[in-house]
Amino acid sequence: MSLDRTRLAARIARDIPEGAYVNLGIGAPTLISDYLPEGAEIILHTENGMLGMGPQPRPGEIDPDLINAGKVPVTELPGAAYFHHADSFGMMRGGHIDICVLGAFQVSQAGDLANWSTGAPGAIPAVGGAMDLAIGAKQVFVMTDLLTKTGESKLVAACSYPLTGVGCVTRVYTDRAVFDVTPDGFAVTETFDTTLEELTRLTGLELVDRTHAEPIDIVQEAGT
Amino acid sequence: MSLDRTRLAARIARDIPEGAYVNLGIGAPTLISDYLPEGAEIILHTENGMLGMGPQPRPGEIDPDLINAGKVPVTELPGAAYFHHADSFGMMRGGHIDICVLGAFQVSQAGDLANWSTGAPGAIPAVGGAMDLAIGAKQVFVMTDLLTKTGESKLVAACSYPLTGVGCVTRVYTDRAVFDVTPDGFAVTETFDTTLEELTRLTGLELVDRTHAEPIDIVQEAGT
Amino acid sequence: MIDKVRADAAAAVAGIEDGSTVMISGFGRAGQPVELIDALIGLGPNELTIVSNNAGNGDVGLARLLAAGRVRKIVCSFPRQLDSWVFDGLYRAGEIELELVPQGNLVERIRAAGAGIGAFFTPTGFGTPLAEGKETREIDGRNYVLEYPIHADYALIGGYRADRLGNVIYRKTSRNFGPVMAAAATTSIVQVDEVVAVGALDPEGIVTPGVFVDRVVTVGERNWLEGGVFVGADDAEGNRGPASDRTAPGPAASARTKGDAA
Amino acid sequence: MIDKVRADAAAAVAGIEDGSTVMISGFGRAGQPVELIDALIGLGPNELTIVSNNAGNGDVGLARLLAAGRVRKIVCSFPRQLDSWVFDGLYRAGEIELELVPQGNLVERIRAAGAGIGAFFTPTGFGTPLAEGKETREIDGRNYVLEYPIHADYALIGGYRADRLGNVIYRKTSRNFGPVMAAAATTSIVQVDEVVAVGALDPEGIVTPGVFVDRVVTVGERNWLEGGVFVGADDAEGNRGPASDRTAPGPAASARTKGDAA
Repeated sequence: MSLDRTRLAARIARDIPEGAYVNLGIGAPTLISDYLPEGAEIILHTENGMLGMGPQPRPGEIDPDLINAGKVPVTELPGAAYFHHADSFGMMRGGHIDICVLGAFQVSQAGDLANWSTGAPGAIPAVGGAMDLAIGAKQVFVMTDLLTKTGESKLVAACSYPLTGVGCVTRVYTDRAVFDVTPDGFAVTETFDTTLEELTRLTGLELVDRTHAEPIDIVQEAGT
Repeated sequence: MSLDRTRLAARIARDIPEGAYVNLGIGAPTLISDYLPEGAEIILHTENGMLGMGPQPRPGEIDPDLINAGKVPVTELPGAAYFHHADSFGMMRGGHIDICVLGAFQVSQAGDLANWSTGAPGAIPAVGGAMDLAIGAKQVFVMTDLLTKTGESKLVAACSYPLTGVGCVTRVYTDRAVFDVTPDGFAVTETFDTTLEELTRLTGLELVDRTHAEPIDIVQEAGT
Repeated sequence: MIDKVRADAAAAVAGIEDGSTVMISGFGRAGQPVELIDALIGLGPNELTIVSNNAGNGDVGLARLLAAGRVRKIVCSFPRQLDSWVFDGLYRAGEIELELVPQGNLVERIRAAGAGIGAFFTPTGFGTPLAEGKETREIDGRNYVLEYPIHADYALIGGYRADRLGNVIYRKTSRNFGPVMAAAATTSIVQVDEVVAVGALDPEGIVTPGVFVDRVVTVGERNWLEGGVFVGADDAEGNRGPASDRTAPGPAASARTKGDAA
Repeated sequence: MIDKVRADAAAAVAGIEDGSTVMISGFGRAGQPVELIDALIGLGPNELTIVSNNAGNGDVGLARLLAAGRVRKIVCSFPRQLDSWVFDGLYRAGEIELELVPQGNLVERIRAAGAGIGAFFTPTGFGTPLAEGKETREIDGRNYVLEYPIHADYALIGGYRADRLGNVIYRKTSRNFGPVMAAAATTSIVQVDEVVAVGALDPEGIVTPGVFVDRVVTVGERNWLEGGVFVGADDAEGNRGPASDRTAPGPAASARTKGDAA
């Protein structure tokens, strides 16, 4: 059975270690915060100037001065800190955020990410902090369906949509499987009620089979 | 009668308007703070991270965490603010300090300043924040004796000592006269018991006579 | 005596002219100086270039300035939002120019202006359409794009408290672009809930020192605060009480919805 | 649970190796992490590159590290001071390499390392011997020098208070290089007077957020504070009482002069 959004969020949450500084992108990735292990201290960064972001407030307790990058009201956990935008993006660009999780239109097998524009004529472009997150975080996780609504693979040989960042994606979590970006292309590490053959057919890509490999501690692997 | 150090400090203090943000360099320029007009609010910056610096504390009230750029204990006035070094030098480099007053080995008629090194072999070089102050402040005042101890003019056609900054000096206050740096070279605006002829002889430079001109509001003139 | 406090928002924005470049703080509605923007609309200059992270929300503040047709060009990172219908309409009609800048480059370019940096190499945007035509360079094995400072004639900033010297503090994530813009504009204008006595702000906690601020104006306390204490709101616009109450006009309702007033 | 607090200064500096680049905060004695430096001397690595504004004062802290012969090179802006006799001797004897950097370029290069900037054009130093051989460029009629980031393996930082998450505040002008260096080093180590509970530091006033900090150690309160209240000292080294008392050895005098102890 493929994973729905919430189960995918829960799956990603399992790979976020205690002590990590994490930025959860606008949209589906924000669901992940609901599944972080109970009691584990994981510190959420929001690029509009905060570390230690907490859950949404109840009505009546909303503080319009306290919002996340999606402009949704949030709360402050003990140990939180505020800072201005230049400091916040320095934190991102400087490689201090351990993990960010972003949505995607396309991810190439070289790790290129396209998630801000379809390049459609007449569309109003908006990029926000996506490019900074993509190139700044130590680990860039993508959370997405494997296929578009019209059945095309979001994992591609080369992105046709305008890029967000070059060679920046570490791992792609989809409803069908988890893919690591490797020098040999996408490596499948875990499947959800599908097979390598089906994934190969759906993506049209040569895939590396790592479904039986020992799990790799990815934060250790790529920490700088 | 030529001006001694304290009278020269008092003379410079007269040209610092209320509301100015001022950095007084290490050494003689720090004397100026004793002569700022009573009751006028002039905000002193120290490049090690403070605006609103007050006078030296009494013994017993020294706070080793609160020092000026010369590493001398100082105090905090109401309305003071602390910031880190990158912010402090951004403030200087970005042109936010209205006036700084520096010492000099030499000032050229193009406004070049040499005040950090005589270039003597074997001397230990140390530059500190001098280059940032020289190029950053809106107005750079130099406070110096006109002549070296061996009788040579510190006002020169071109500096022979290593430069601190290029074309950065606005005005030179000496024990003998006040000189503005102009496109036509040094203009004498005020003399202390001397004559233009004597100053010409002492400096060996062609000087512009502005001793009878209307005083110019220099902060207005060069404010950006 | 230094006194940067102006009598009202109109006095605070005086001098902004046709063609001025104006930075406007805020991320969405948080930290957006709505009262200063309203005063700018009242003042009337046209052909403005606006530098702001977004391109307006709903029909208030920056959106209202856009709707009034005063803006020739906007430099921002994220114009398209759920509630950016005013900008969307102008853009589709070809009535506004857009310079789209990745958010981190936007704020770093503003910071560079304030800090006297002539240009800087940033990794953000390399290999993307937003770096097209820009100088690039490989440094220590990484690729960078050269970006230049963004200066402004004026900055309109939403702060929390200030003193007459222009020292400013902010509340929570409304800090965002404020401190950076204050340093990048020739004239920086800050609206706050309250002006406090000199010395009342903790010198260790002042976020924007007065050296960066030219004018301060009090616009009164926001809905979600009472005497500086957080009392909460029922939506992100700062409204209080059941939604059904908010359409009722009258002084009481008006006072409660001031954050949403046009 | 995140706990960055280490048992003592020796545990805090563990891992610093021969050849490491180590940033040391402080401006003169203010903010200089003397206890961490002493622990580094005890640990024993050689051939260090030190990045710090000055090159040591008196015979303590950085000066003691230099005197111990552990430093191959120092990158700083102002080595020569009234009390820099240790450095002066080493320099004249050709036993230490000096890279002299204007102070604002030094701190901006450290900031660039922490903020992921590849290089930047600064006006400071243009036309001077300290820009010799460096790339220059005229931008908008002004001349600039291209400067590159300074990274470090470790940063040793003198803070005031911290929590176990690594959030740090500083006291007055001892803040100086600390927050900038914390972001520029792979491993940042902060000594503080006191570790406080998570939540005890005002989120609006945290100067170095924990994301930049790897290890924290308590070294006890300085002489001029009692229970966090300023009580004053009689000299800039933090000594209290008449100068004649300070030469007398013994536990009481020792406690009073800890800031000056070797």
